[in-house]
Amino acid sequence: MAVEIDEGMLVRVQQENFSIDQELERVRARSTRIGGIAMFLGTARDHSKGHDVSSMTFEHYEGMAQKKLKEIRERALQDFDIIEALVLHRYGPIEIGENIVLIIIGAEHRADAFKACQWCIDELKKITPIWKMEYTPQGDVWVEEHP
Amino acid sequence: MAVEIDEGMLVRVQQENFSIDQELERVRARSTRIGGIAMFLGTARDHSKGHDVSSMTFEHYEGMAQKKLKEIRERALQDFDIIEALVLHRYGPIEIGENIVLIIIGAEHRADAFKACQWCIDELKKITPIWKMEYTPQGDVWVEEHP
Amino acid sequence: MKVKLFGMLKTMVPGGKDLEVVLSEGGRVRDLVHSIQIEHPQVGELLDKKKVLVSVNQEIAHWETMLVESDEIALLPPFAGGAR
Amino acid sequence: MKVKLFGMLKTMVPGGKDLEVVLSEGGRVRDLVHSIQIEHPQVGELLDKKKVLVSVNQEIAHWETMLVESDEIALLPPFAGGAR
Repeated sequence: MAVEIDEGMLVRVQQENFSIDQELERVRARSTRIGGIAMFLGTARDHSKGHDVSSMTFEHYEGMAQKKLKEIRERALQDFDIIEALVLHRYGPIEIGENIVLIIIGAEHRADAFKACQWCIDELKKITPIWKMEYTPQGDVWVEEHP
Repeated sequence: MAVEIDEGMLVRVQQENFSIDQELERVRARSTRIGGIAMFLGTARDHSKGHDVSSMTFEHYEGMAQKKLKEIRERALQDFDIIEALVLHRYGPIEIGENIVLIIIGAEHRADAFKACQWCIDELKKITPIWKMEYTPQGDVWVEEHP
Repeated sequence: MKVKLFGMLKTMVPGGKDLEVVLSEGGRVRDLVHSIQIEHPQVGELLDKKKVLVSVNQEIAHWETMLVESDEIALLPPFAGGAR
Repeated sequence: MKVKLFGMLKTMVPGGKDLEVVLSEGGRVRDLVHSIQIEHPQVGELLDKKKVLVSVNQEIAHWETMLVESDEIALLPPFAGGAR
């Protein structure tokens, strides 16, 4: 009863926006054992470290970014008691309020789903070669998250 | 610049299924300061405590259930550094794989969103008068989560 | 007064309907529980073990809470909302 | 060999394009960094402070890693993906 899952769809770096309902379907499709789904959605804020932000652009290292997101999914599946994981990051210009990043974790129980979800987004920020430029009234700034 | 928000839509007990994208819009609409959105979606598992489950039905105490969910939202907004919270639970017959409960928390930063989201679903299970009947090969069982 | 039943409690009383309990003036939750214990010992046992809570006007009540005729009373078995 | 630049690094070199660095046979990341430091002192300083990492074939590399002409090299400023 193996369900056909396109693993490539579960780890993506893409320019287009995404629908959370649609991405959720990919995770639910994996198993009827899933009872708890934890999600994290990062969106573009109009404010950052005390200054206004009018919009932003994400740049990624094509190839390496996908590789790191794939690593994150695989380690999450290995290290946590979860059933499926989806990791998705956008690049290119993004307006205020728009989606940037999405993590979806399906597990039998919710505690595992939450733990894995938090780990994934923390790890993503640490190891994924993606950079953000913010457009502010003071000019355009490449953001250093860990200066 | 106050955005018109129908608070009644942010706390609901309803029979119909829901779209996560649509519910998300209610939370995002609150503020462009939101940068991290944590969500929990509970779905109907086909397995429970070692036995198969073919479907389930939720019963709620009309009035009191809504009151408790409202309390949860208000305490979350008060006790955590978050911007908006949505709490939604279905009642009536629910098939395997379908949505049961949804929590969405919008915050400036993700750590606060995760903390509040976990607290809400834990608290919901403790104080909300909702009951589950599972249909199993061994017969119909009212589930006691805290026996 | 009427006592609402939920979940498994409905399967424990004939007809599976809400209970109708006569309460004397100045009665407390304790007295209501006592009346129920006499007529429905199975429900009474769960109340005794505190597996079933009593709500008055949609708030969980202590056994010393005073009741009036217009109060909305319900017996609440262990909750099972959400997802595991 | 070509050295890919990302984010703020592009604003630090004339033209904002990838770098072209000549590396002698048997060269290591350390030698590559040294060449860059001479021609692009601003980038060199960030490398020195370990604010910018070097990747070889899409993995973070140590300064002792040996390089061959076909390696894919990139300089990576601090990452800022996700959301705060």
